[in-house]
Amino acid sequence: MSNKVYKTAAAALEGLTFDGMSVMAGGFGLCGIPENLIAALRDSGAQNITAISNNAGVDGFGLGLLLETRQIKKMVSSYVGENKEFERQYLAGELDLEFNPQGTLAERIRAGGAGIPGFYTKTGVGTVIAEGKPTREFDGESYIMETGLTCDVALVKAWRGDTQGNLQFKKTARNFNPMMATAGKVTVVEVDELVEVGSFDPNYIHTPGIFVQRIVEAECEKRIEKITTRERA
Amino acid sequence: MSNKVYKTAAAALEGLTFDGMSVMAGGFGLCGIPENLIAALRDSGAQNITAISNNAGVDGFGLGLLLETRQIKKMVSSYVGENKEFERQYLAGELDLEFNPQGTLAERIRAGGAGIPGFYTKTGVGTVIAEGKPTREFDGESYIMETGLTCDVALVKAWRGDTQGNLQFKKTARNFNPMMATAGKVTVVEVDELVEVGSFDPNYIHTPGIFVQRIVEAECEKRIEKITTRERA
Amino acid sequence: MAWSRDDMARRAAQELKDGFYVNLGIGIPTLVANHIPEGVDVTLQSENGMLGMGPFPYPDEVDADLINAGKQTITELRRSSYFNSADSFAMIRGGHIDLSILGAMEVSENGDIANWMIPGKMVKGMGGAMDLVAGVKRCLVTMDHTNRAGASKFLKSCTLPLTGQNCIAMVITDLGVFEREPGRKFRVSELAPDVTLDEVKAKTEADLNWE
Amino acid sequence: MAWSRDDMARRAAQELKDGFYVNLGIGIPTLVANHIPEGVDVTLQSENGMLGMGPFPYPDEVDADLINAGKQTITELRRSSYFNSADSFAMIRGGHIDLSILGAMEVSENGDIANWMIPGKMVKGMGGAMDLVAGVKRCLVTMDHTNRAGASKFLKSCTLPLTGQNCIAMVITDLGVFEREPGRKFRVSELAPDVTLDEVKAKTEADLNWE
Repeated sequence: MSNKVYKTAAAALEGLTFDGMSVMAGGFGLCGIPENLIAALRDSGAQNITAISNNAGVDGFGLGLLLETRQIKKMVSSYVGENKEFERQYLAGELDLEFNPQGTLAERIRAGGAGIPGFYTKTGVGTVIAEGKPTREFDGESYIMETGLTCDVALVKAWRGDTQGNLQFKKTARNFNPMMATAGKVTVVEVDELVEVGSFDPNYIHTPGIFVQRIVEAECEKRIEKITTRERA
Repeated sequence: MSNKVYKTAAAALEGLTFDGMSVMAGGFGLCGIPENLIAALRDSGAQNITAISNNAGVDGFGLGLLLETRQIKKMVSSYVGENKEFERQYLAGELDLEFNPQGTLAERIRAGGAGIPGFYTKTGVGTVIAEGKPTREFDGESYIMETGLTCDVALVKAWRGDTQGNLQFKKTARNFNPMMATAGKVTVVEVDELVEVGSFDPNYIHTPGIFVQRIVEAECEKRIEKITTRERA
Repeated sequence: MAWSRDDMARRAAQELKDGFYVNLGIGIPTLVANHIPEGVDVTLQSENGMLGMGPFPYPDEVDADLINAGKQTITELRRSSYFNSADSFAMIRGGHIDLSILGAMEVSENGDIANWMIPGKMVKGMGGAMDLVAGVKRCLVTMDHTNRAGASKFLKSCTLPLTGQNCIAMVITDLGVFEREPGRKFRVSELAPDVTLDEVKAKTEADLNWE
Repeated sequence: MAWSRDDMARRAAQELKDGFYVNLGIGIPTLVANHIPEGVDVTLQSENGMLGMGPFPYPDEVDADLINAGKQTITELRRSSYFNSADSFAMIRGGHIDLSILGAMEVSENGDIANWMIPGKMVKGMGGAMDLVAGVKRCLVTMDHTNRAGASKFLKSCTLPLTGQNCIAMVITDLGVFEREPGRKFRVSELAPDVTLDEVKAKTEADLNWE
């Protein structure tokens, strides 16, 4: 029987990394990012990476790790405001940056995984985002065409996964992870908890195992960007 | 506080039905169809309905009810093989029929609900399905454009729903229901079981209540088309 | 007396109707949640994948896996549901959110909005703002009427790169409330206490319907 | 001696590899599930929204909410998962299914397939067949080599409306196995017992690589 389970994040990436590769990394801010796989990707030494991720981590954490070592050549993101090293490299022209509206980015990734090479959206019509993109009218309104996105390796963070690769995500740590799982030529997942097949109710599996080629259980720091609380009355 | 809960299927459709309306009805074969809402739609007397549904029910059940009374003017479906009255009306030219590949139909409905007026797919390239549709090349391969679908009223069958309209579906009775819930100008849902808000784990809600305007608890016959069993050893 | 940030949020909150699904931007819009009128039940969407956003957690409830689109820790409610980012923006793009309240750097007289980029400064990205203004049924801006230099932010046409075109239905500033029907000019529908129409005219570059 | 339906299914089952995700059509393809080689673990997809299709239920297990794409009652396995139809065809269209085994009315020498419509007869619809042949990584047909009138079903070009173009990589008939590389002609890779190449030639309209 084929085996999807790997012992370490490094082992889970073995043979998959190369210079010039494209990578997707799940997460919104620092919530639901594949921390251990990102660190393992850094340690792989792969250069000139195109990284597709909603954000770029913070200095020294998340994708910030790969920026520090200058392994990223290009980012495709919707918001990158929390990272000084990013800003420095970008302003110095050392880093390429493609902004996508967040919903367009999410849909492009879903489309890529779903075999849809292009779709039309109102988002960005009349803005710089529309520049150079094909447009089409539907019912008298103008829409722009966006393309599907896939990648060489998708790095995904899930809450629980079984040995067949079936996944469940926790709360808002779901975010971009499920779509990215569908859009990788190879999808590698790190989970808080690896469980036996049959542990999940099949009605409530967020990502079916078909999308997952490799899975590893790994402990996460789960850093929080902005702790906001209220006082008990 | 606004109230989404209705006492009967007839009440849940009140004020929504009209001649020439477009309707989506969930289900695959007879599995997961909104039986009570379909019966209530028949009783409403609305004529010249365009019905978007993967199948057309069977004689005297499901959408077959509306075919018997000739309330349907046009069907948009992927497979209609199980219905003699359908066949009779179609061959007599009394009924309009648009075939969509099943995956294209599912995606068109999702797209309609997601504000995507058009998308490209390989499905149907070089077949009659492609006739008259715009095409576009991506990476040297030809794709056809399909459009998003919405409707006046979406009739949805769920397993359990809460009073806010959050829904869970059961096993393969999920099928087209979740996408249709997003594609109705008004979405009306019948559930086996209506529960209080807070009964669901928010991680495992299939359809968030935002898509549901009306909900009714109703008993279903749940007819089975083909009972296939094995013998105990 | 011009309105305070809280006054503006309170006024914006009056646009919430019972049963609404609402997305609130960062800044003044966030304050709107504190002023929801009694008897009005709204559900807040967070575009990172949640409906039914609850208040900030007590210190012992903080969960790294539960944040809002501003990356702040939050809580869930009994009605809450979680979904992925594609589904979240399907909800937004598909017109299922009733109202979005956003901040803005500029609004133009034809309802354009600019709120994501100042050329020459470091660009942080538009996040979900372009999707919100393109998809949400009704978009409302809360902003100061003028910038720190005293120049109008309510312009004939935006000077900054747009977030969206012809998408803002109402502007609430410290000076008043400005509304428009699709295809029509904004008109002054309310003034802050002791603010005169002349003051507004003097501080507004946009060509409004002053009737 | 030409192959029986079960022989064809058994031969088709040899194309299953360990770890494969597979979609089986109606008819002979359904029989393939009975012949999965030992040590080969495959997961069956049902396009109405299920991965990990189990066998028919015992009579007391029948569940109206659990059917396959042929509308037959089935069961779930420990590995099973359910999803909606859009996600199911995203899986198919996106190339995530390793192998699809389909029946056919006609296959052409360039890998076209026709299996959904006979003009003049009542048309039932293509269901998911067009999506499967367009999206699945490798599509394999099992069919009788000739129709009841003895005419070849393996043609120079299909006479019936197509289900898909240039998408069939292997054809298994009662006479043998025919394989092709992308852009190449089909070649005979196996003959049923006692079937001669001459017999196949006589019963095949398509121009194959007979080497």
